Amino acid sequence: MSGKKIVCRCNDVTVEDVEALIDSGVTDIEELKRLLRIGMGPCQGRTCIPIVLSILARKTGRRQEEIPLPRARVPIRPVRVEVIVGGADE
Amino acid sequence: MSKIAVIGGGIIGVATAYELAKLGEDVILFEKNYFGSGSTFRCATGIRAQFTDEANIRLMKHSVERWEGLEEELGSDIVFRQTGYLFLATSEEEVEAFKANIRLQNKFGVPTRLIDMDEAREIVPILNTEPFLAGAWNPKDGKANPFKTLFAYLFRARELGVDARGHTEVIGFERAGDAITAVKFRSNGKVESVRVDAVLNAANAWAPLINEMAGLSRGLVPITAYKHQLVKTEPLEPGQVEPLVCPPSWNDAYIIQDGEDGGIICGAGIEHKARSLEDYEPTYDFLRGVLEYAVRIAPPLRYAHVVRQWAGFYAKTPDSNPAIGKLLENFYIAAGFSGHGFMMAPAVAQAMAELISKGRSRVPLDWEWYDPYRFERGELRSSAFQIG
Amino acid sequence: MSEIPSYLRTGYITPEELEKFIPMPSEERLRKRPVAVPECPQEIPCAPCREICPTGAISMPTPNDLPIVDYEECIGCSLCVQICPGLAFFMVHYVGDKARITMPHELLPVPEKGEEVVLLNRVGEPVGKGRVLTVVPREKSKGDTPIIIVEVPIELAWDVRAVKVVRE
Amino acid sequence: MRLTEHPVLRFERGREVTIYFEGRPIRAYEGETIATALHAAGIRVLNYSANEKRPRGLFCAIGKCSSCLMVVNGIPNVRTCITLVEDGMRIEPQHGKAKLPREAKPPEFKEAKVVRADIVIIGGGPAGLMAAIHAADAGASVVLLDENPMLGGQLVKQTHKFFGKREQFAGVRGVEIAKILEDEVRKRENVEVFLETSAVGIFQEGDEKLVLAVRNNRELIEFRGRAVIVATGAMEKMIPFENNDLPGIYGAGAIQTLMNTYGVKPGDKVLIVGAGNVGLILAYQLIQAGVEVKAIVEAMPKVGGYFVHAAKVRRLGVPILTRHTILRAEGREKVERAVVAQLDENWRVIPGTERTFEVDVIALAVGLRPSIELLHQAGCQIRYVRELSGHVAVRDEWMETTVRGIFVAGDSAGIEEATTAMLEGKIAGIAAALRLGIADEGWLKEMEKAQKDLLEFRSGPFGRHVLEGIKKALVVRE
Repeated sequence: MSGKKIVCRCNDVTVEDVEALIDSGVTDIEELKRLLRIGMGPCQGRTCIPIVLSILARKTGRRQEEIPLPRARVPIRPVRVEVIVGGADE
Repeated sequence: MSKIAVIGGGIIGVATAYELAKLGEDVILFEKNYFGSGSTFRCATGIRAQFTDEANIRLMKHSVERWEGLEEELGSDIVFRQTGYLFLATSEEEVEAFKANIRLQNKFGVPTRLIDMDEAREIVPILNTEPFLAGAWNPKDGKANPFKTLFAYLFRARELGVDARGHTEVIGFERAGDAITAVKFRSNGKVESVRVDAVLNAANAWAPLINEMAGLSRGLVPITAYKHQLVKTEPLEPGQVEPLVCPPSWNDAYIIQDGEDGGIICGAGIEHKARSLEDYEPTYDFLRGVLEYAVRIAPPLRYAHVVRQWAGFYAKTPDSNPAIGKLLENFYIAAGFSGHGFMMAPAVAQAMAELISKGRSRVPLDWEWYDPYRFERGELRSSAFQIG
Repeated sequence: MSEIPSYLRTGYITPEELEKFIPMPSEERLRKRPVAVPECPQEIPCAPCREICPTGAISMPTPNDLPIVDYEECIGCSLCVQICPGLAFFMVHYVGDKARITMPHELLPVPEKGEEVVLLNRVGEPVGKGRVLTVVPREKSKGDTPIIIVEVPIELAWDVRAVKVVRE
Repeated sequence: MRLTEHPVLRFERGREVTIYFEGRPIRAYEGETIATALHAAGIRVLNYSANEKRPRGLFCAIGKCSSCLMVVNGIPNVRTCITLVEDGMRIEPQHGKAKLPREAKPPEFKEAKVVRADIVIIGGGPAGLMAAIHAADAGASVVLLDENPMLGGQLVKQTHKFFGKREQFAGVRGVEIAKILEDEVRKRENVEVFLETSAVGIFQEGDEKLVLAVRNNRELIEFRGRAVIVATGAMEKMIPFENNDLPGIYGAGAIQTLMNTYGVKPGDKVLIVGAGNVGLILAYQLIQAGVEVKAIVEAMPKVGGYFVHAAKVRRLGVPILTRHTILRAEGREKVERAVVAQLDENWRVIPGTERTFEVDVIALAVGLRPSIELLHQAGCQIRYVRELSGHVAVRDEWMETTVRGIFVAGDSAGIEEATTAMLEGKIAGIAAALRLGIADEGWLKEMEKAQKDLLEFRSGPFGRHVLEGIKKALVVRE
């Protein structure tokens, strides 16, 4: 197993992936999120977003206070489709 | 070389900036938020030529051809996949209507055909065949990744010298007679201005505000933002719902598997007028409503988990066709895409760039059909079918 | 960096460092009866020792102040050892050439009265053996924590702060 | 691997059942999760990741990180850390992305169950419980939901005694405080409790707040009220280091869940990363459970938690290596070793200081951050406040956020302690009842007393830091 530093478990995104994209000029958290698909897997960003925010702050010299957090979306935890339509007990 | 300002960092604005730069123009591009933040990054990823009128069929046939070469042209993976669109009929009358559409589409070279439900099930292994009689199937339709596509255009545009500015808001124009002479903009609280030879309003839902800055009435091109929502499942293995599958009689409900992560995107025509241009609040009725349709289209979807619901705008004109053309001597518009901006972008961007740069275009775009002054004249087009 | 005290860098406090926070009881007092000695050098919001002390021997103007024991008022009842949430209170009592250390013991097994145990210093090193004189089991403790009194060589009185029970 | 005796806790196990892992029978007990039972049987690898097919195991143990997805009875993507075992369950590791079954019956659309109350409280930890008690006493009808099978939040895993004053339960163990608060809540007829119920979204519908929730992963419930108190606690932070996703690397909370809730030993030899209160308390709890703690490493030059917690584990022989960091985890499909190294004053690794620890578990106790997803989703203004350990909702002194009628309390308002969470819960509970015009004026005094107690608690060096943060998170309302 290689020594990867995993940022996002859902999509196997590494620290190096994040840094490379920032180096290519993408420094908006919303853009990073979509290009790396961080926060878009089943964990919905719970582990990765804070790490990406800190890498972004470090690499751009911005303070974390200045970087807006990507909006949390409904449902805030994964829910089975059958539960939402009300028929999970059949 | 002229200085051209493009307003709006969505797919239309970014792609047009790229096309203009390709033609040798000096382009400055303004996006008031982050690139793609308006409608592009909120879209359902679909691309189709299955329209029901000549203008849209011809434009989209050309657009699909552009899509086919885009990955190579832009030099990066945009996850363009020709996995088709499958419309499903629930009544004999609908089957007849499908046949008429197919004849029209075939006439312009779009290879749609009517298929039975056995074939439909081969294409979509988890499809519920029972409620449907037949399908209209065009294997050339498809999907692409909106994030990667927009950035592929943006990176290439920048390489060609486009000055693309995110988080920079246009706040006014200087006008001399019928021409715009300068654009005023604000970034990080600082106001600047730039002299320009032409301006493209590609602000979609925000386009009426830009028109107003140019001294035109907001109602000249009446665009209203309607909230359209999507629900997406967790990533799944590809091959389960590759095409966009839509029974139009079920409130335009549809499902399509994301070409990149395999999550299934679910949409429907459950529409809400946006309370403001910041109103991206998802609604509860949509969440339940869309999934009620989705599980009837593909019952095994019941076991998938929903991971998010979001809203974006259909920037709608009264006839659901975009406004594309010239508004003033050097002020152009390509907006009001009513949900079709992403799929139309490669064709519209090329047409618009050629119009601005050369005064005419070889793209089969029916300028009259999309004429931005048609609303003022009261000449509405037949409503474009709004899916995906 | 020099302002970081050694006890925060290492996680243990030496008797010398402790003396900067609290006065040490006199030998005379240590021989008279058990005396409570808090090893609590940090201003944390915590007051049960003061609240439980039956003689008011522990002064602490606000919960964030350090507990200071008035050794003359302290009757050696061990309630503070039982209640202290940080397990930071001990009692020391000199008897002849031995010292008796009262300490919390929240691990299994709880030693039995008379059992010989391994004595551990503040960094967990075995420093000798001692005998358990008293065991107050959890159900009888006023603070839900079992406490034990261990007899140790007097020269280890200020080192031993835990025990290890070794059974076959 | 199962604990039979413990100096503080008693484990009551449910009926013995059998589950099948790749066809192999495994003993389990009703009331425990699939991941717990597998762990007790020594199974660490639960799936292989979506893209790179890296082995993955349990990490958060509370249904949030999605590291434990497995195929259960043919259904993929089941979060086994929060799904309870059932006799005869067939469990397979998941390889990459899931394929849905080809056939299924379309489910019938059903209206959701509707539960109405004046105040909906989300989270049954110390803050939520205190909010419920006080809102109810102030006259409000209250519904309290929590996603766990028991009330108490993190208190139920805390074997140590709490600090503060005795009227704030100082000197009482967390587990005991949970029981006391639960009894108080159960006594009140105007509080209805829903367990195993996760709030998944807050919608504004007219004057009503709709809290959409899912019970038992099966049933959709609409909780409708006029005010909502969000007391959803905290989430553990993760840090990047080589192979930080290897099975056997757990969040501290996950270890506490395994060990203190389900009585399962997390492993035999543990390295802890982080010497804050969580790491220090975890080390002590591990020792109490008979697990060897090899060391605690801490990147800061000093112990971050209370010194007394450090002294407790130090005198039991656990080294605390300040100014050290973890470089990498090693092992084939699970942790076999951890490599740490010393840092210089500029946080750079000092070459030649690498040390290897033979461990089967690496516990990450690198801090918590507020769980604000619901607040953020509901549209509350969010601000990053370092002193509160992350993004928090902007609120006023009544704990009301920028969305009228949505209140916040406890760790979800900023990482602090259970004691302050209880006081904030009390404030939020009373404040919500006052805002709705239910509580009479006398309650204002009760709330002010809680505010005073909070200020007193926060007047020390640890609390002053928090107070700085709260100043930044406050909105001044006209």
